[in-house]
Amino acid sequence: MVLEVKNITKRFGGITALKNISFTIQQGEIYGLIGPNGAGKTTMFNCITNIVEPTEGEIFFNGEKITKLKPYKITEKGICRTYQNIRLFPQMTALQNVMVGGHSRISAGVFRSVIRTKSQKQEEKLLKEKSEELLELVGLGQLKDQFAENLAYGQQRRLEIARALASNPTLLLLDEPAAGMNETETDNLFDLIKKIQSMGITVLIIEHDMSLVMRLCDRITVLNFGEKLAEGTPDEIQNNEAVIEAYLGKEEEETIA
Amino acid sequence: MLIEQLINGITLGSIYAIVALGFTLVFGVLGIINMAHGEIFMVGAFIGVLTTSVLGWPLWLAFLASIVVTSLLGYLLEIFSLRPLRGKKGVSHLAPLISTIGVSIFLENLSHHMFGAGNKPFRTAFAEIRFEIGSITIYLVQITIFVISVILMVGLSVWLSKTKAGKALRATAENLETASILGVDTKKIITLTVIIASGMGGIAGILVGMAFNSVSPQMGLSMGLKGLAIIILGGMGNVKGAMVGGLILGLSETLLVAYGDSGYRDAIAFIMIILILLIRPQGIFGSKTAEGR
Amino acid sequence: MQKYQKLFLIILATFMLILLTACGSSSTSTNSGGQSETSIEDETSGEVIQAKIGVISYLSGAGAAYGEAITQGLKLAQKEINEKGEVNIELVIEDSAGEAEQAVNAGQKLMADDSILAIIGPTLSTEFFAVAPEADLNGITIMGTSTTADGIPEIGDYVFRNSIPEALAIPAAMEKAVKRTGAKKVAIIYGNDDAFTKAGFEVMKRTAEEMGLEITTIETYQKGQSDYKAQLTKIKNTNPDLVLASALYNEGAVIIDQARKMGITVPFVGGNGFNSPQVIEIAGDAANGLIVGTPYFGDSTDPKIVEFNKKYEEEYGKKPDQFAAQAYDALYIYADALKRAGTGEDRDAFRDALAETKDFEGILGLFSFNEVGDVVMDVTVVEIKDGKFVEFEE
Amino acid sequence: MLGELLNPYYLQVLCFILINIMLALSIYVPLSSGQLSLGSAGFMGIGAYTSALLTIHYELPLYVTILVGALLAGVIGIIVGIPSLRLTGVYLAIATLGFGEVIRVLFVNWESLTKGSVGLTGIPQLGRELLKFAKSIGIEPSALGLKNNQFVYLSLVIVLLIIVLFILWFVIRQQNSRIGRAYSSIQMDEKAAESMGINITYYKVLAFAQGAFIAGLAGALFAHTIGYISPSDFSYHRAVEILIFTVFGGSEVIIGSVFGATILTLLPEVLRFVSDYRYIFYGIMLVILMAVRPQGILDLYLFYRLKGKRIKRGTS
Repeated sequence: MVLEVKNITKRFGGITALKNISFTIQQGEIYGLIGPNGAGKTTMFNCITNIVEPTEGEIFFNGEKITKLKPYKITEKGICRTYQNIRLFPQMTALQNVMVGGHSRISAGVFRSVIRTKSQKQEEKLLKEKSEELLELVGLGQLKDQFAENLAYGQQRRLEIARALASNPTLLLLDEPAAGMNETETDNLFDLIKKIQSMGITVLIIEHDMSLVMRLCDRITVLNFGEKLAEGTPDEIQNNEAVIEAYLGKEEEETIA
Repeated sequence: MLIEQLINGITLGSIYAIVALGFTLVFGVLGIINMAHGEIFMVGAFIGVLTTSVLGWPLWLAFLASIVVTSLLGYLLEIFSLRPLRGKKGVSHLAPLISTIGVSIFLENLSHHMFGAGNKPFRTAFAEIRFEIGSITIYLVQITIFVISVILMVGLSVWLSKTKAGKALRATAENLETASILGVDTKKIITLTVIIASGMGGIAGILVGMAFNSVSPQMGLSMGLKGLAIIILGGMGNVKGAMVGGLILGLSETLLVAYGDSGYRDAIAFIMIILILLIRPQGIFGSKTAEGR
Repeated sequence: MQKYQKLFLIILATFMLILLTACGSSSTSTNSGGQSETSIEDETSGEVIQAKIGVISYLSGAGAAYGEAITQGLKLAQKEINEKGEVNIELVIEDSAGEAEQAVNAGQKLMADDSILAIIGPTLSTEFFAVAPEADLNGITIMGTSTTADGIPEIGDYVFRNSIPEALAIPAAMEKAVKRTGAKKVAIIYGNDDAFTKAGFEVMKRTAEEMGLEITTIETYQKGQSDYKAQLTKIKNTNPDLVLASALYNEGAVIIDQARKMGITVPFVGGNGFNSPQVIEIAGDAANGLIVGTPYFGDSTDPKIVEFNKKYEEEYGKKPDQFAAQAYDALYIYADALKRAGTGEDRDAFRDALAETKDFEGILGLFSFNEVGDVVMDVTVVEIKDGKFVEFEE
Repeated sequence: MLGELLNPYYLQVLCFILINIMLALSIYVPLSSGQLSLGSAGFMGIGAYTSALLTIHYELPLYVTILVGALLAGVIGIIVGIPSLRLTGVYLAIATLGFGEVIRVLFVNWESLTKGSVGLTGIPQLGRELLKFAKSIGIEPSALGLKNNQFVYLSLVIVLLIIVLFILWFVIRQQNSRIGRAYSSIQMDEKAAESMGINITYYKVLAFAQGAFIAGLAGALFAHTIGYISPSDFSYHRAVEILIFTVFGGSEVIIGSVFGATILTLLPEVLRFVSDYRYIFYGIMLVILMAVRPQGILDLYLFYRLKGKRIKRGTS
């Protein structure tokens, strides 16, 4: 059990964004989080990474409680995420972006960085090599010296994934990675996520592209208006009455086709 | 003595409030700090001196002239130093700050050349009218300043909430893009905002001239810094906050002098904002979302 | 392509700036006083003493008015001196903008030029404190014409001033004022963020204590303030017999105006910096009752001063103030020392000659240096009466 | 020829250029982590007064007092930096500007220590101390073909130059490391940086304190260069001047600060001939610069192009 979300509730003022949500993710799974807009999916991500603090409930990562930890500590523990509305560092090159992702995996402080001790040089070299590998993995090897802001949309999405991978996560949170991508790009993304899974990384994914979700995920939780509607394998979800009624019903034609 | 000092404090505070209203309007709509506002205020005061003392115009005409000139300055400020920066890529929040600092340096030094570095007297018969109640003397000017500041604040609030232009302005303040989609001519609204804010600076300038008989090119700087402190105190972009913040600062400066050490008078504005930023960063009246830009 | 053009233009502009820097360092405004033709002739005949005097003055920024008066006073004196023909002085004028750093830069520029014999200025005490030690160490004479703070001539052997220090001006005024009014209680107001007014305040406080006066309250104000009512209300409530105000005339005039409006009717005693016709212009009738000690009384009937006023007005179209008068005298004192030194090239000889100045008769009266290079002269006490400066009568 | 180049005037101007470069860097470093701090004038004052008072009252060696001055500024930087974390953008700018003003008012009013607005005179000048030292170990300037005065300023310039080069070396190395990447990422997107595992509290306070330290160091060196300090040296105008150095030169790259400080220190010297109008000109120049090139004269793209990498500024 990599992640255990236990009775999470989040209220903003009078609005309840998440209501008593629980689910667990097993090692090596690709786990989907779906639901209509405003269902509370991104809020769930924010609670896991503690960018917003849950009002009630607890979250355990590898058996350890992480609910009150600072976001950077959570990343150090091995959870890293991407954003729905891409949040790269625009005036850094692709390579630099990925290297920032590796921040928590190296340790040089001010002194060692300035003096450039042997160990510092070594870890920088390793980080750079690894970052370049990751860029190759997401297919951006040629563009490593381009500023992030100058990359195409799909490239930026993939760069964000590479950046998150640089932190050596055990659990990767992807927030709508396929948004705005065409079919070929989505297929490439499918392969990429499968590859990431094969590297032993557990993936939690929010996605609107139902065909991708159904092909990709091992298990899925459906949220609706902050409440958990259903949980199960893609087959179970596709056949769940409540889900079809609340969510899939009107979109069934185009998404399952 | 307390009553006299309170009157002093309210007079000073009312002037601070009018200056702060100009700051807060521009900040509310454009999200920038207009560092040239203090100098526009100073120019307003000089126009008052020029028209009354030199040309011998009546006071109401001086007011009008001052408002016209400062509004024009506001228009020029918008055209030359704010508009070119808007919507440009790579423009940080530093750019308008520096650009308006440039305008303030320009205006201050221009005034040195045009009016000389010294204080200019501002003499009107109106400033001599006074009432004596017991041992306390109140000047009509002091009452006028307070009344004008209240009128401006109430007028501005009503205008913002009731009129079409005011609503358009608030929509622009809320979100520039949305407002323009909704058919608001945001360019016109922004220009109007800067003009109104500058015109109020002009009013404040002429009032200071009348109340204290002291107009000099350097007066813009300290007033500008105080104005900045007040809008943080009251809450950025908040009309009521500017008024209350101004009065609080005016009173606390006066009371500090009366019962404390006058040497720290210039620091109190900043000590207050440092405290308020730490306790309640959004200011006294600011909404929570105002925190951090 | 447009982007490259813009970039190119910017780089070009930058290089031009740098180029300008390289060439511009020689652009000093020299002024030979319109007598250069005759002076060349004189030089060949070997009678005229040639000298180059460096001037550091506050010519741009908030206090430019002071620097302007000083340079005008100097230029007027230069013209007259050169016309007489015994000495030919060339002035090399540098701006300090009222900032210590720029004053030091200007000072270094002048000191590094071996042809410069001595320096006049800079204008402010804060600038002077930064420049004078350098000058002293470089062995070049420096004289302040408007620097009144304590401790200035004590900086070194080469440091002088002809501006009357507050330590002379204020006690003279206070003594006379107290004598006439029989005052027992005084209130003090001063600008505490300015070296000049702060120094004046210290003299006031010391003198008041020495004279056994009760100080009812001490109030301060800061630059750029226009509202003094809070301080004045406090002063009013302590019912002083005199108000001692160490202020420059700009602020001082406004203070006295607001005080009168508030019903403070007692006389004000001010220092050197409070002495200006501007006070009457700004404060009007409210200025009546201001008593100041000064080396220079502009409305005096002394023929020398009348003559000076006339010449100054002809030249510049306005009445001189004490800054112009002190600068005017300063150059005459330099010229006098030059004559006695007999050469315009030996910095040390000039210093020694200057130090020996005794009972020099200038428009400010009889002038001598004491052993440290400070002013020895009589102080005139004047007061404003019916909208005019008149000599103080006991 | 050499004697001409060693003109104390040029050397003195050079000293101020070097000090101003340090001051520009003291704003650049916090800015590189996204914090616009206008407190440099205040920190500069702390460094200057600390070092000056220590030398005057305790006659400690200058290298000790200068370091103590800088360290004290750095420590106060930490103390101010921690609560300032809650503030961003213009709020931080105004609060730090306010801090500077409060410090200045404190210098004015704390008369027993600072002598108020009259200022501190007789601060030992670094170059002259070096001359004394050189003489004490038997080196006569004349042996090097220098006049005493030339030695004083030349040694001062050399010391300042070494310090500036060291700071530049330090900042550039730091920038191209884990720390520098953390700073830039916080500047560009604080939230994203935090979820990349960066302890933003630590790095923001670190950058703030580094800026304060550099400003304090510059202040202490300023005091021992000019020999006289008063509170008006550390006013609002100074804060704005320092900000303009950095923004004019270009706040995105370190070389921008160096460039801006150099040009703008020379400018008043160059413009001596238009002295009356130079500040009017200065104001207009700032407005035009912001309209044409809001990122400053030098920017990241120019910087990369100079390094031979082909990058174009995006249009999106």
